[in-house]
Amino acid sequence: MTCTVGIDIGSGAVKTVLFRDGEWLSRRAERIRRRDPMELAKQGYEEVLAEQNLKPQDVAYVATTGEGENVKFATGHFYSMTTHARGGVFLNPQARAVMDIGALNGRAIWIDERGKVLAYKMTSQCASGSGQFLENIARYLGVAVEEIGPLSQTSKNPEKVSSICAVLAETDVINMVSRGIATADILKGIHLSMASRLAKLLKVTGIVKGLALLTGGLALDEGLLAALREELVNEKIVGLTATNHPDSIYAGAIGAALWGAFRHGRLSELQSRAAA
Amino acid sequence: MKTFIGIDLGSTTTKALVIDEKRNVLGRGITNSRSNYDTAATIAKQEALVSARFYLFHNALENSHILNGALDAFLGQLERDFRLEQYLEQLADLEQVCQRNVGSAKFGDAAKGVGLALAKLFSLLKAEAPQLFVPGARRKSDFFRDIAGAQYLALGEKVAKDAGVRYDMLLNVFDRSIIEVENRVYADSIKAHLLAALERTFVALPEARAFSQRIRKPIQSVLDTELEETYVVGTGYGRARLPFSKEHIRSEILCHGLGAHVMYPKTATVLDIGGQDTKAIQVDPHGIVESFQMNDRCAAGCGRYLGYIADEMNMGLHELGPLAMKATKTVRINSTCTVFAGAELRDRLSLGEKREDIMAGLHRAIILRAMSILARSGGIRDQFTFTGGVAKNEAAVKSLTSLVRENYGEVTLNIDPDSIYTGALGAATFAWRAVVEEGKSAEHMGEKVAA
Amino acid sequence: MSTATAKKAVLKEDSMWLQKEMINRNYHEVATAHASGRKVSATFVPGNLNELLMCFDFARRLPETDALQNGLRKKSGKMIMDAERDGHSEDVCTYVKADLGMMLQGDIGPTGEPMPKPDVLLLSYTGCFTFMKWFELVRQKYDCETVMLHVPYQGDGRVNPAMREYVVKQLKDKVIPTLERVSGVKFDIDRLRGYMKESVKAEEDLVGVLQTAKQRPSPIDGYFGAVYYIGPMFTAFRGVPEATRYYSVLRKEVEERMRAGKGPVTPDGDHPGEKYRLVVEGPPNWTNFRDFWKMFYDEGAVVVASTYSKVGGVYDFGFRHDPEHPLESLADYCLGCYTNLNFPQRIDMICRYMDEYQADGLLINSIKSCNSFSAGQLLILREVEKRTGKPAAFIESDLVDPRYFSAANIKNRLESYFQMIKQKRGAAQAVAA
Amino acid sequence: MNVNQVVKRCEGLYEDLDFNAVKQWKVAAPGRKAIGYMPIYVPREIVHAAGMLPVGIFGGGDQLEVIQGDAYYQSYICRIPRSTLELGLTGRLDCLDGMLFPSICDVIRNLSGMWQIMFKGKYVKYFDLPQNYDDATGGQFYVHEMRTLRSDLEKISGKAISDQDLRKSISVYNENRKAVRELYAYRAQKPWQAPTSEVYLVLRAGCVLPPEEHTALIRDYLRETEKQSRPKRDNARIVLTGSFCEQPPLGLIKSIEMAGCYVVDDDFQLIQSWLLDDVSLEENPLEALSKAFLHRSASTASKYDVKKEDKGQFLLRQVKTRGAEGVIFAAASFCDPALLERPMLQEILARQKIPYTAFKYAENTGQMAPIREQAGTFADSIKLWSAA
Ligand SMILES: Nc1ncnc2c1ncn2[C@@H]1O[C@H](COP(=O)(O)OP(=O)(O)O)[C@@H](O)[C@H]1O
Ligand SMILES: Nc1ncnc2c1ncn2[C@@H]1O[C@H](COP(=O)(O)OP(=O)(O)O)[C@@H](O)[C@H]1O
Ligand code: SF4
Ligand code: SF4
Ligand code: SF4
Repeated sequence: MTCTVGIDIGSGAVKTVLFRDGEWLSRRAERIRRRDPMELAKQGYEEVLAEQNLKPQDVAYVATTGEGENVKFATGHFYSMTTHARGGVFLNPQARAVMDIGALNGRAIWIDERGKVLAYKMTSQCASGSGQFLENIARYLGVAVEEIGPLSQTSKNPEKVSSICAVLAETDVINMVSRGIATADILKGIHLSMASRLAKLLKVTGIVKGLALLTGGLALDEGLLAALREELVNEKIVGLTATNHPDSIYAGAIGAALWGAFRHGRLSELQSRAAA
Repeated sequence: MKTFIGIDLGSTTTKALVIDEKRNVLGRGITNSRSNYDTAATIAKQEALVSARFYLFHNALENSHILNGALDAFLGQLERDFRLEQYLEQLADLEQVCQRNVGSAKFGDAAKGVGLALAKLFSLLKAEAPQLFVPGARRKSDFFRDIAGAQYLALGEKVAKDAGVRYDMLLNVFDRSIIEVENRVYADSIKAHLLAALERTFVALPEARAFSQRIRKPIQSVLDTELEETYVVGTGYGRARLPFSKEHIRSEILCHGLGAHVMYPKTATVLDIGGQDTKAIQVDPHGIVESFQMNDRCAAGCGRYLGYIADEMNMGLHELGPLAMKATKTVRINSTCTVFAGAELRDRLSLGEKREDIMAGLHRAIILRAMSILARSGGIRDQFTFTGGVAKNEAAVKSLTSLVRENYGEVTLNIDPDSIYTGALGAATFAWRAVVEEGKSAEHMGEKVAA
Repeated sequence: MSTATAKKAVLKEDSMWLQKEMINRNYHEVATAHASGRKVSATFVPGNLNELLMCFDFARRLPETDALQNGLRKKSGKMIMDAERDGHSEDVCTYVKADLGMMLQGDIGPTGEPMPKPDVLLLSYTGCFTFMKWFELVRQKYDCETVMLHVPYQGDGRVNPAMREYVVKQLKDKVIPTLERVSGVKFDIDRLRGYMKESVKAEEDLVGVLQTAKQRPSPIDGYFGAVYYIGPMFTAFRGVPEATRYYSVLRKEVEERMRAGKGPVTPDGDHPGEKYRLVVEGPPNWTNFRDFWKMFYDEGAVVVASTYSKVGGVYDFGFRHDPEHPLESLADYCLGCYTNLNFPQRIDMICRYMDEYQADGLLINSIKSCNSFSAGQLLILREVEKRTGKPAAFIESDLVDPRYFSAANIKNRLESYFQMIKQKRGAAQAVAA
Repeated sequence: MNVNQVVKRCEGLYEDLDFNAVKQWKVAAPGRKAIGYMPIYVPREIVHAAGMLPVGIFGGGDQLEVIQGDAYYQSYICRIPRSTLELGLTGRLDCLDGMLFPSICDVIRNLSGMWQIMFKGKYVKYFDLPQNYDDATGGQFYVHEMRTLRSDLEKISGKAISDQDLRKSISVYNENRKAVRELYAYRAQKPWQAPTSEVYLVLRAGCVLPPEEHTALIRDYLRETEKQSRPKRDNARIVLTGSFCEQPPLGLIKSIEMAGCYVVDDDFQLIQSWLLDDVSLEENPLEALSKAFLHRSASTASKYDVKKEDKGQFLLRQVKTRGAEGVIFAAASFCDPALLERPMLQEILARQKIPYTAFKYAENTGQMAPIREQAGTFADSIKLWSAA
């Protein structure tokens, strides 16, 4: 019996999961909201253990991912694209691409059926297509995070945000409001610009067909998913179908826990070989 | 009486400034820029006219020698009381809008609870309101959105918990409602508020009450004086959207150049750091712009950068400077990308740097960018005037001072406490010139602004 | 008077019509080249050896012009994005990406006809480093034969004999044999001489046209208008008799406007009156060309001289193709391209324009794509200001990437600039009075 | 000197933006002169033969606050020209008696003219490199360029440069290049013993030290590092390419290593390994230098590949001979040559099934998290899947 914990420390939230022999036992997700992520990680770790009545020594491998390179109690660290890829195939074995949209960066990862990263592409410095930007705008427009998706889907005339810079894009949005553009159309416009960036990232990776799974905090935003589907059609990337999963936000943590188990296996194998 | 008004519609704040025929500054008004430019301009102008009334009160009362030594204290109290009156009216408005929005939000079963919590919250807010306006009180800013928002956040968490409703829902109702409220112009109630405030002041300052009749008279006569908006000139980032004809619009570069020149006639170089742009302007001894440079399409290193930082640290803008002043060293920050400012901050914190040292680095980074734009425009010449919202920030000023000295030696650095109004002052001066020097008369303005 | 106006309008239409016709015909020629047994060449505008290519009967493609035309037709944005999706960086020259994007979309030319794969890429490496990568990229994708003509840079502001010799030697040893082999046509130097004679005539007239802008008011716009005037000369037509005819018609037309004291013609009709005379450095923006131009004439600004109208050859200081020394003069032509000049030379040239054309100021349109033009333009700005005492201004856009054209931003700067010139002028008058 | 001391010394030289090493060299004997050069290549032998010190100028790194330099460049131009200008405008390059700007791209090319205007009175030369590799054509032109340089330097120093002088300098540099080759070979063999963050510094010392001293320094380093055994990590072996001009900050190199990569070959400061083998001492020295350049030099985006088939061969050889498992493309932002070259090279790697990844940097990049993440993912995927 091997228990492993995966902790994904993002810029928006800390996600923790507990696995036993490939079986997912516990989960925690906590928005950071200006708290210390390392504290939250520790807290999440303790909580998942407590939930299963486990003690730290029962855990074979604590794997971090995201910004968790310096977590003291971790056994090892995997980089986020590695973990999102693995988490992606766990959540949906059909997935051949994983798109992770976090608070600051977006990534498109092309994977094979085992969760191996074949190619990937990350957004560059400018951040107008990030989760945080969407969140800021939604606050400005007085829309709750959960409402963004449904509202965006009611839009008839989406108004695209052209600016590459999030700061200037904010002004664009303010101008739109003053021009009387409906909230739904603005949100949809932002979704479309985000989607077109993502579609572009996807295309650059080289993948042409299969299922593309959204992971990360924005995966559950149905409006974004819908926009992405539209963009894939617009861009004639017809071989790809975009989808999400209710547990998408945990993909990174899941991947970390699974890779932790894999490394644990390898390491004990090496150890026993050394002992022999 | 004739007045000349300049309105500077900035990306972050909208400023208005009123001068009289002798080019005395009568009043200044500021509000946060918002989605509705007309409203922003109207409110700023209204605020400037209110402040002009206070100026006139001051003159009238001074001439009457009633309050001799106590005049400033009296007017200070009057102004605070006036703000409180305004605040209470807006708060009442906000409550109404919030309650209405609870009805239309999809809160389902929770709606009733949210409504009750709101009622509780607003009764607390109202009770706390006078506290906000006692002498020396610290407020996050002077804009209703910020003051009310800060109070709402602070009190809301507990109210939500006690009432067993989700805090998120309360926040959501606020976000929805504030836009509507802040876009309302309470033009009609100004006189009433002033009179009501006067009553409050007499309560607060019993000594003054003795002369209440003699005080009321000059005040009433000021209130009866019509402030004729003889000519209005608009400028700033949003000027193209002001409902003014081309004749009434000047480029913000010219206005900042002229404004700085009016404040400090020996100005040769002007630096203006606003919310989304940084401008370096060279002016000749007559205040005429010789050359200028602005930041390019990237908004890195402008005032909004500090806004992101303040949000990230959950602090008010005016608290950033003092924090940075506590630094014992300056952490080197290379990127001034506004959006990644928060990430950069977290990065440094996780490396164990102290908050104040990072803050010092962030301020220096902004000023470094400004130094480049200055260099691009032809460098710094004596005298050098620093304007715009960021000039209020002492840490930015400190970095600037030392970098100027390192690179250009000793130059006189002018910073006016009202430097944020430089563009508006330039615009008002253009308005004055148009009438007094060029003999123009105002064209018909857009209705909303003229109203 | 009314007949004169009517006549002029017709004449104007003459030159416009002629040009449009020529350009469309060339696209058609290129499109049908392979069907009619002709080979196709591709080369760049600066340092284009059009007369030489004509000697081998090539149908001539110019990828830069394709990109430009696609920009004008608002098709380039999509092409650039396609190229970026194909792995190109956001940071690099968008002309290249527009071209590669067009190929990715099936190589349909700006006029809607499919463009054939070039049989040879003549890489005239003149004044722009990106050219080299551009053709390497095309070669890698389409396996075209490539021939490099390395034109050394005028690093110390002059052409020395070794440079000329190097270019001529490459022409003789590499370029001509390759073109002969690809086309199957034997090189005939007299044919080259013949084309060059045509070039000289057209060059003379073009210079005549551009220099009418020294008049007040200027009958032409030396930037927005000039980009049309230079079209044939800088592309597949230099040396073609048709082009010679075009330039003589154009010159008459312009000189007539000048005699009538008229200003330039704008897309909205006659120019509203010359208030500001500018010199412009840097290429224009193509995706929003009309809007961009409008920002100038709406404010009464006329561009009297520009460096961009010299990218395909600096003729106004006396250089002409020389039929007597054809290869040497091709070398001199390449070596003397505007972007092959060093910085002091570029600054001298602009200062000279400021003076000869009595300009009120210099405006730099800095192009994100083009390092060749843009890297260091801020020094040009400062030096010209210093030397002429005239104000200069700086705006930024891109050639064919619509994402980099921010109308509000540019308008803001232009307005400020014009108001500044006006204010300064007012002050100067006040002092004089 | 133990290895830490060697590295410390190099670090000191690297961080010294005031070029004190050059100043010290100059005052050590009267009349000494120093000539700066920019990437990618100039024949340092000629400068050396003139009795002068060739000084490599690779921008200002991440410690220089660029103020005035930024005044001359728009945001969409790479960083090296602005930091180089900053160095010049702040007087830090006053110790140089001249600057050479080799043909690398339009930015450096234009900078040569700007330098002429901004630093009047200093010797400035745009040094053209041939893109035609025939001895009789490009070679002849190149020899002429070198001859001009030679006579310019003779004028500055006031003494003639004989062929014998040149040969001597060629042999000094042959030895230096040999040492550099040893260093690269050693690192490829034992990357844990010679981390790239150190190798980089050792190489970089060659920018300001006389070649003889630099050669000795490299050998000191090799000898000393071998003595101190260091832990070997389970890292992926990669070739880093694209950084031939503007150099990445040291933090970036460290981040790549921290994220699980061993750099086994690179194109940093190409000039030091530009000529692939010894330059002949038999022939006319300028012709020998020309031949080495035309036929036996490294490949980079700034150089034309005559045939389609030539593209990428140099990189493939690097991968094969150094036993690399993948390639990281790290190019300076807005570097047209590197970024336009990249898709071509990637296509070739893909055909050979060599994994690669790519990112951009600036010499003052401060945020390493995205870099670590990409390099880390790349290393993860090589490591986790290498057995599979
Ligand atoms: N339920 C939700 N619906 C839409 N967006 C959400 C939701 N929950 C979180 N987010 C968004 O997801 C982002 C955080 O995503 P996450 O993948 O955790 O990012 P990171 O890994 O960078 O922390 C936040 O910026 C937030 O806007
Ligand atoms: N009280 C304050 N203390 C410090 N900084 C301030 C203060 N008020 C405003 N600022 C700064 O000024 C900026 C706005 O400047 P402003 O000149 O009003 O911009 P704009 O003209 O673009 O609207 C803000 O982004 C903020 O950084
Ligand atoms: S354009 Fe905006 S997002 Fe991009 S670097 Fe500048 S400030 Fe940051
Ligand atoms: S860099 Fe400039 S000259 Fe070169 S291809 Fe691009 S636009 Fe043309
Ligand atoms: S980094 Fe690239 S673009 Fe910049 S100077 Fe170097 S080679 Fe040229």
